[in-house]
Amino acid sequence: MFLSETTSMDPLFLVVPLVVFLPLLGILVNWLFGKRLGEKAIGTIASLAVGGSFVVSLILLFALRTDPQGFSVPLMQWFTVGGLDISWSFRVDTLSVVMMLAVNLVGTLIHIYAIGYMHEDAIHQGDPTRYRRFFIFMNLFIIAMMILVSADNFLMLFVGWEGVGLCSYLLIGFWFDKGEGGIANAQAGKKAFITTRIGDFGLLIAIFLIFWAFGSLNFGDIFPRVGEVAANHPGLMLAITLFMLMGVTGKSAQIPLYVWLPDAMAGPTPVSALIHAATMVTAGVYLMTRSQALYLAAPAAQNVVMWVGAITALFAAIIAVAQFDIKKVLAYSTISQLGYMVAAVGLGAETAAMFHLVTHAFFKALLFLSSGSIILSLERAMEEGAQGSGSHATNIDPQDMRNMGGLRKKMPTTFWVYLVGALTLSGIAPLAGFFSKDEIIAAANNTNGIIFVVLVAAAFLTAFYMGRQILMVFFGKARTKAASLAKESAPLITVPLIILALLSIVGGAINFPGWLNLEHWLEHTIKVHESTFQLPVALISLSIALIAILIAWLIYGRKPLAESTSKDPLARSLGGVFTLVNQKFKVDELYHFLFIGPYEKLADFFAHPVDQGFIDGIANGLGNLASETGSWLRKLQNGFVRSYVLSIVAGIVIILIYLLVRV
Amino acid sequence: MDAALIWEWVIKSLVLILFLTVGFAYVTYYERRLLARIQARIGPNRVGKFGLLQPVSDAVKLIFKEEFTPAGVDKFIFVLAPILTVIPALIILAVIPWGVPIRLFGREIPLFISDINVGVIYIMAVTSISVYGITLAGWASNNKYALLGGLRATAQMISYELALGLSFVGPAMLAGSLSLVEIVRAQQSSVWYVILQPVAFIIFFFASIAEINRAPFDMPEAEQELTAGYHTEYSGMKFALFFMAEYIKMIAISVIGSTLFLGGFDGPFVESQPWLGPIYLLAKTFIWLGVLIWVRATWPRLRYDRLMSLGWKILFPVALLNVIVTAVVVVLVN
Amino acid sequence: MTLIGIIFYGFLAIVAIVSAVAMLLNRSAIYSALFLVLNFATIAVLYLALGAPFIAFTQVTVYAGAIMILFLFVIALLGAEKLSGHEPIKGQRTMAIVLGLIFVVELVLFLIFRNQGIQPMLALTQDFASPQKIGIAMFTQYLLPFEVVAFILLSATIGAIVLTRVEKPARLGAARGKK
Amino acid sequence: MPTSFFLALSAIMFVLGILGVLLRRNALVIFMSLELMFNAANLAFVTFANQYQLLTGQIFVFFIMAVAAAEVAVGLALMVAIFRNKGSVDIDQLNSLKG
Repeated sequence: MFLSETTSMDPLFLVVPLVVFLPLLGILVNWLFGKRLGEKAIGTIASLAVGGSFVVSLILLFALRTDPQGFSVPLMQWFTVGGLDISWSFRVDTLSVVMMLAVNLVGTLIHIYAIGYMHEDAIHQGDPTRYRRFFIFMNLFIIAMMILVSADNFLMLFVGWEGVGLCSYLLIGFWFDKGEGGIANAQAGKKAFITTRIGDFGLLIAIFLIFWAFGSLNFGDIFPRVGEVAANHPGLMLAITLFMLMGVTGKSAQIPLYVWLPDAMAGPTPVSALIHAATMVTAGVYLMTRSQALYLAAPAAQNVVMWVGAITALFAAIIAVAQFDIKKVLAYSTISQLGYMVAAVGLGAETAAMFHLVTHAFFKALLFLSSGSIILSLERAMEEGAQGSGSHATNIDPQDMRNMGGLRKKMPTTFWVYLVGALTLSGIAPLAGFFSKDEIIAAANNTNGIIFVVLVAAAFLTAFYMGRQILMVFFGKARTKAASLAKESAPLITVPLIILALLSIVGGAINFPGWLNLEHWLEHTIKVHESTFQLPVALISLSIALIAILIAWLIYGRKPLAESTSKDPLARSLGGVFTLVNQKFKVDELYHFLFIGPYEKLADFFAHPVDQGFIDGIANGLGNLASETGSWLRKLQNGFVRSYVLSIVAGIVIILIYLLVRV
Repeated sequence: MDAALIWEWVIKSLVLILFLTVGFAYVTYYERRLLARIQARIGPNRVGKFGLLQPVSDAVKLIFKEEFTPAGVDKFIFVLAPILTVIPALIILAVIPWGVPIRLFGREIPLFISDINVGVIYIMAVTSISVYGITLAGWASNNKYALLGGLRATAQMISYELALGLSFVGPAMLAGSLSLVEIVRAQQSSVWYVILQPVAFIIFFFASIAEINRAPFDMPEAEQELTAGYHTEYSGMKFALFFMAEYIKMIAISVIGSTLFLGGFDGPFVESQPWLGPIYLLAKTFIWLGVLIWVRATWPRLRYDRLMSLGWKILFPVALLNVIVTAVVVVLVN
Repeated sequence: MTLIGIIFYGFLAIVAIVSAVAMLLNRSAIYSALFLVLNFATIAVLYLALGAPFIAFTQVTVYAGAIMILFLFVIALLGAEKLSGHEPIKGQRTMAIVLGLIFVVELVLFLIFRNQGIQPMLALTQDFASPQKIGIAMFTQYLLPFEVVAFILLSATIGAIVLTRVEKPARLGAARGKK
Repeated sequence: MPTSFFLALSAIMFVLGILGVLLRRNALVIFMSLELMFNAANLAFVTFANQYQLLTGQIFVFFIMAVAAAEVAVGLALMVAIFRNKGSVDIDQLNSLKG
């Protein structure tokens, strides 16, 4: 079950450090020589680095087939402090290799896509000099992610955890000088960083508690002893898991810390695809899956996890319905899908969570990248329109779905892959999303009826908003000049999309009941209870999805939006409710009112009355005292040497008087 | 206090001063005659037999000349300067022994005025004092030529004083004493130091010429540039004093040089015949003076910067080296 | 102590003080310098009386012969004998004189009350301060200070040269360099 | 002759030197006053050397003389430099550093 420290290790396992060092090599090459290399070369090097990582993951997969127990491959001693002995070692087991494969596969495709995307994006956004930096950050992210998933102890995992957070911050704020007021993007990055930091604080406390409880941070030392420790300190296990959940809500964008993810769409689209859909945000799910033993020891925590995930899934799905920004819809969709995964973990269906994680990586990356293709196309069209008319073109928002429409004909490839992605997400059989999502819903059905209802409702909304999106974007007629001028993107962009579309179609096969079977695969690492394919559940969810798509067609397909300024049909019928949902239930405002506002007031209190008034008053007062004394004493320095001598002589005379008087 | 001792001092001092003043007069005669010979002339030969009374007539002329004090001079210092110039010249020989002690009127009379154990330093002190007269004369005259001459003289004398002082050190080290009486005695027992200290001797020779501002080092009174240097404005008796001081200094350095390097009063039979001592010393002085005049007649004047660099860059280092070598040799030999 | 001695020393002391006062009061720096030379000479004689002939003649050679000549030289060179203008510092003169008087009084009181050594001058042996003894002391017991002083002299020499050097025109320097 | 006679002379000369520094404006004369003070100190040294039958006092005087010579060389060089810049040796004109 757990890592064996046996001596007979397949030498193939020893390649595992390369998953980190190949991207590092890519960074070094781009960093040192990138200035002289062209855009293509930089992108190719970065992609090759990640691709190499993927190949290494495949090798590991191959190695694991013969020896599925997995190994811990030590690289070096990191540090030893007292009883804390941390070594830098890679854990190669079925779970981590699944993560590696998913991350590196999607990462490679996104890197390739980014070569084309960033080239055009640089043209439109006017940032050619940041091209190299983009790929360096991307590779850095892959490194951090690899550290995270291959960590053999909680501290290393935390290093990767923070590393991906850092890269997320850097990449969200990649266009730090753009956005509303020139700082909105930078603030989005800041928001993401701070919000996830709040969660990281919880994770850190969890790690402290783990060390306190187990005296070690190595997975291999901790998990076998969970039962024994939990028996002694039942409350402690609850605390550990709940604090860990806090970290998960931050990183995996769950209620209440999800608010950063929609804003994170300020980053370039490949970033959204890679980090905020496919990989980093799933780190929380991975963490909880990895720590399954702990959660099993704390059933209360498991319940909390379940509820958090389910509510997030529904809540985000509701918000997604009323969004107009093409990427925001996908962002809330991501939150919603992450909610499914978290709920799955809470339901004890970790394999389902991992399954959904992998398929979600495929289709959500596909959707994001496709939306990127659309955005690029609109931007390019905007520029062409501006040149063609020679007049001051209206600057439309290229991400607003109301500004699109009728793109089906203009961008056929994008349309078809987008359709595949949307259907997969909606859970239409036999695409990948159907199987994975269905497994979670089935698990809910087995466990908790309310959760089941919530998840099904969320699935309904998912299908609905994806239908709404497809219909708004691709059907109807072009609502803006830019949309009418849109053209299909270059092959460098479309080819990765096609590959991802194929993966989305066939991805379900990895846990096809009775076939490849992810479950059996993961069994070597975590506890798995067999899931069964429940036909009624599958039928319910499928029909729900189909109904939702139908409703979407009824609302948006029959009578498409006429103008980019015309009101959403839902808004017409729902009125204030739609506006509220469109404004994301005003959660940001609520947080601002509850936390940020008071915090700012407190900061202002410390900044102005305390710091500027009191502390500066003391400092300035002392300074003024010295200055005043100095300007008074200055008069003594009259520049006349003889005057100084006079005072010296006076001193001598006084000393002599003292010597005389002193008997 | 012993009255006889006081009388002895007074008489010895009078003899010395008389010797110097008369000597001064006849050194001028000696110089003029010798220069004339060298320059294939005859020289003064009208007043008295061979012109021997010429100095007397010169003195009379100078004494009766009008004392002219230019406007704008600082009168006190203008008068003080020539006096200050003469006095050191007169007292510098107080530590020089003239001969072996003689017995007269039943008492042992040493033939020197004072034998102090820092005789060489005494000479140095007096030499350095003698600069004052010239400097003050140059300043007090309120004349730029005079001032320049005075300043030049000061710089030159201070510079060469170093080499001069260091040239004293060699003989002093060999003799193991700073007393000139001891130095002469040491030469009597060994050889004259001109043989043991040739370098010091040469340095002494040139530095002393510079010290008394004689050709070829007579820069302070270089007629072509500065008319007559520091004594441009002087006339009559005051000029005579400067004149006198210069020639007395000539005698003085001849005597000192003879004492330090040529054995002083030392000579054959001087122990048995004490009266030979002063005569030997006189003869050596006479020859030394002749050489000085000869040098003046032969060598052209140095340019001022050459003069300074000769003093600082050649004589001073060589003298220093000589001191070091001598010290090492003295230590090794003993 | 004989009467002659008292007269002799009293006379020297008066000369020393008067010359110092004259140096202090004389308007002309040249006269000040000359009075100071007189003072030094007087002190030198007192040194002789105190059994320090070596110091006495060194005093004449160094102070009178070198230092004061340099003073005269600089005064004459700069033409800085006299200054015009008035005392610019208010109260300086009064305060100075008052402090000076207090100082003297204090020192005298000190001599009377503190110094037990109102002793007669001691008769010294002939070779108490002979050049040999001074030399031996200087080169054995006080060798380090001696070397330090030598170093100070050297650095002062260099310092004086650097301070008074006038930058020569480049042409002259180049010509000299060629030679 | 009591040694305190010489000490008193030394003290008076020292105070006169101080007064010279305090009263005169000519930097050269101030410098001379310093020398006078040195001399007063030297006299005290020699007097004590006599009283305590120690050569140390005299040797110290010798060192003082050497240092004074060095000091005068540098000091006068400074005077010349100052005169070149200011055209005067009035020490009260050197008050650029007044507060």
